[in-house]
Amino acid sequence: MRFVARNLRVRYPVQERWAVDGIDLEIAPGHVTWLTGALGSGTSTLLLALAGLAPRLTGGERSGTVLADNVDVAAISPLSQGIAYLGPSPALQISGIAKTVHDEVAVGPMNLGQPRDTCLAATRDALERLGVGHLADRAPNALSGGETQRVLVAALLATRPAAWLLDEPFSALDHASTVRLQRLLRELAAEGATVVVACDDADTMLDVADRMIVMQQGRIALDGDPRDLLASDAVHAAGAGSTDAAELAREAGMAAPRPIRRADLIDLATRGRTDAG
Amino acid sequence: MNHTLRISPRLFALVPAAVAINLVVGTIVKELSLPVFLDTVGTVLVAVLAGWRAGALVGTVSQLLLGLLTGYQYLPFVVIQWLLALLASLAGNRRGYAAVWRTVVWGIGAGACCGAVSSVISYYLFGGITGGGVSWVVTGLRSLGASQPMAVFAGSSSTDILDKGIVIVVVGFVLRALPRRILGRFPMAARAVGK
Amino acid sequence: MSLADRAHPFTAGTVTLALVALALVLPTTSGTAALYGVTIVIAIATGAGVGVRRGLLAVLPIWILLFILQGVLGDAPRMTAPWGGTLSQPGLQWALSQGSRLGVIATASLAFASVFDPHRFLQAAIARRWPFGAAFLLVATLDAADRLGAQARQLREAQRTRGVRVTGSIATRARALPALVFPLLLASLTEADDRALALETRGLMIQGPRTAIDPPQDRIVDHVVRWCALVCVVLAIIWRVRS
Amino acid sequence: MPADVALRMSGVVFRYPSGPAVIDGVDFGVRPGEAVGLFGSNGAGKSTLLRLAMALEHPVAGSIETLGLPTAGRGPEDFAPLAGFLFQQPERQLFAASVRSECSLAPRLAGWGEARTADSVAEVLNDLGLTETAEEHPYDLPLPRRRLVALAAILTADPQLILLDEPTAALDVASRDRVIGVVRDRARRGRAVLAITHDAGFAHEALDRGLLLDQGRVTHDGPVRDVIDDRRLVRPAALAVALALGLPPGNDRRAEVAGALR
Repeated sequence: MRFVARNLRVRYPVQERWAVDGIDLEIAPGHVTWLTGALGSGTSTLLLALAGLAPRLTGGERSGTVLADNVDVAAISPLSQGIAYLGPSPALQISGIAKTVHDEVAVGPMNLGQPRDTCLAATRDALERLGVGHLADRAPNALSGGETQRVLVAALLATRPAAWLLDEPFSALDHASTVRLQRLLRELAAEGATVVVACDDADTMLDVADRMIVMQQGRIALDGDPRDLLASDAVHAAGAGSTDAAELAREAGMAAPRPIRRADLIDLATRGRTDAG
Repeated sequence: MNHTLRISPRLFALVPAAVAINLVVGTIVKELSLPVFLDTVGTVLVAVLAGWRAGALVGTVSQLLLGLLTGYQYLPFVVIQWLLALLASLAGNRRGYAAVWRTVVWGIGAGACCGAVSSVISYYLFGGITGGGVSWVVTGLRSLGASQPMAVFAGSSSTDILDKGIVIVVVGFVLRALPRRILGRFPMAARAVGK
Repeated sequence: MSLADRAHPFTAGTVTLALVALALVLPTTSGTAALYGVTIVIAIATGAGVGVRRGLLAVLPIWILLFILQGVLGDAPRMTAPWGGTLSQPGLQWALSQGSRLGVIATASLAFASVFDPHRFLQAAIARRWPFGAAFLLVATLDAADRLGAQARQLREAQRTRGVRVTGSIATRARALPALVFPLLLASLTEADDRALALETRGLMIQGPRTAIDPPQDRIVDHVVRWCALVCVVLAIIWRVRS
Repeated sequence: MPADVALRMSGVVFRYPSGPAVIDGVDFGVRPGEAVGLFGSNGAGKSTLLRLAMALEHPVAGSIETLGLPTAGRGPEDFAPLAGFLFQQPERQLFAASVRSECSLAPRLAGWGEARTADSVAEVLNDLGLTETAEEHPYDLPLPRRRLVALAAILTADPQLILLDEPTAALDVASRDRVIGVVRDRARRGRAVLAITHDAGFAHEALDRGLLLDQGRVTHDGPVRDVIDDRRLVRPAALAVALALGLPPGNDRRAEVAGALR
């Protein structure tokens, strides 16, 4: 699914400031696009606009256009157009009508009216692919934050969407689950899905994103290859954060381009030490 | 409730939350063993924020749920929820929540109306008995020689004025302390507090 | 699994509604008293016996008050009571008939509640193409009440760690009310928007036909029982209108 | 009157009625000026330990003293404001109409005068970078800021023992640095901190000591960097470089490592 935004501006009710203030953007399938920026930069609002949820559900105003495969996203319910949106607070997105995690994952296919055996097969595959099969009989309200997040991704996966719009999908995950979701996002893109992820953590997205977009006050400040941008000063200048190693290197006064991985920084530090020694 | 009645997603989210508020606030008050019910805060809140129809819907679903917990013998009192939703919404349109004294006035008015209607219901359907605090008041008045209708009316409306009155005053405090974000999403709330 | 658990959710619902309807329609005291007996038998036979105890607890206070207000303080003609005092003839009659009516309604509904599984009911509603909105609202409300209840318990602890006292004099307890209630209202109103988004993004607002994942079995016996219940009510209405 | 030990647990056993032992014989103490982390997988009993310290739960065996007071027979309100507790999703306990009034609740309930309350609130809001939003409604702030308000609301009554459950969860980087700063500052000023966290960066920068909990028993009690071993928690860059350069514990934080790299 191809997204095209033209002169997109979005504002919330009562707010004078435009949360998204003039964005032209094309997002192609087969890649993972990573949105980042300081608090209030507009990444969440852009995701909501791409999913057709802002302003229809959030209130406020939108000007300009957002097309998904040449259809304006404003009028449609995302899931029925093959768009899977995951919001920032997991617990609020549990359907509330499923007795077990298994039924929770089946909610999407159920609502789309797919044949029963298709629903059950898609549910089984999704549970297995997210590694949450062992939770199948648990009550959806009795899960930890991380488990809830993985179950929600499985629920969206069960509808086999063409596009993924994910807002902070790693926020509650432990290390093992983070690695599993990183791998899944790469696989989904490779299978031809369009994947857009808003995430505050550069280290998590470094090996997942093909394209990095840094937003500032509702506009796109940077758009390029993550590995180049993260090593440069541009990310910090745009108010966003680079990887842990690059930020440490910057605080140590190193000039750009700086090492962005922990191992590279250690090599630099120890080699520097032996040269001097 | 059929397909034609296009209920917005916001109402589908607000109604369950408001019914939950009715039940849970009622439980909190019972746990604090305070002498009131306060089990209609959700109904009044939604009636002000989204109109009396939404408030009535919250009241109706609350009554259906209550029936599952305590039995459907009190189902006829769902009429009180509709009346309260109407009055709460009316108060909202007339800036009734703009100040404490206004909520007290509207609270007493709404309590008296609800009391009157509930006494009619309990008189004809239950002979003035509804169980719970109000009935002991009624029995006391009867034994003092008050006539049956008089006792039932006085008993019901006095407890309802106290209960519904406090609910409207409480909702007044909440509405006046709402963040801009919620006031922006519910224009009727802004009018109710006179902003 | 008791009979009531295995029955189709609509069957248990129809039987309950029928008993309530009969309780409202049947005229004479002997009729409503007999119906109360029948209700108890049905509840116990179908494995919903706990409804009998709960129903009794719910209506006992009403029965006592009915007896005092109608029986003891009722109008003439009076009759001698076994302990020497006098009781009102019509009052007692009314108390017994109204009391048993309420007994039937309370027992039937609480028996139904004890076997009611909201998720099974929702699957049945989807399978029968009922309007999804109504069934969803009921089930989502039960879920919301559970979640808010848990949130209220956590909030009570959180506020106590900030020094809010929830026990003591009535004034102290009343002063605790804002700290124990307002956060729930603010959180609920703020989260209603996020919930609305979730209802949309999980596809719960789609208008099309839905698939029931594991619809409860609707056997022949279920249909028969439902029809019988309906017939009883119709007969009772005709009999009442004619007499 | 700070006790020589802010929190002491000896031989503590806890189980829910007819359930397995969640805490199965725990002995440890937290002294004023110490910032201690509680680590372990989900269900290891971390939250229960924090709740025991605040008298939200009581042990079936052993004894607990919070700020010198046995918790037996007492509730959390008896320890407020000397002990402060930050719950998960702390924003859910806010209800005042402005950040300032929310932060004034605990000091007022503790009977502080207006002036003393105002000073303490001003100081804490400044520490957490919330000064310019003091008159805003907490629910008008984005979620990370609202969480900082909840943290501020328990710090304004100057608790001697600060109990934190995942204090940096769902925070942006800037807010997280604020929390790190406040925890280190309170420890430096002689307060005791006990925090549950899965955030390796926060643990390394803000905490000194690490307690590892496994099935209700403390299996490790030592410098926090021992617990951040790339298996349980991925080491932040600063710690990894510090270990590579052989910097000793206590001299291995971000600022010192940046200096060493220059």
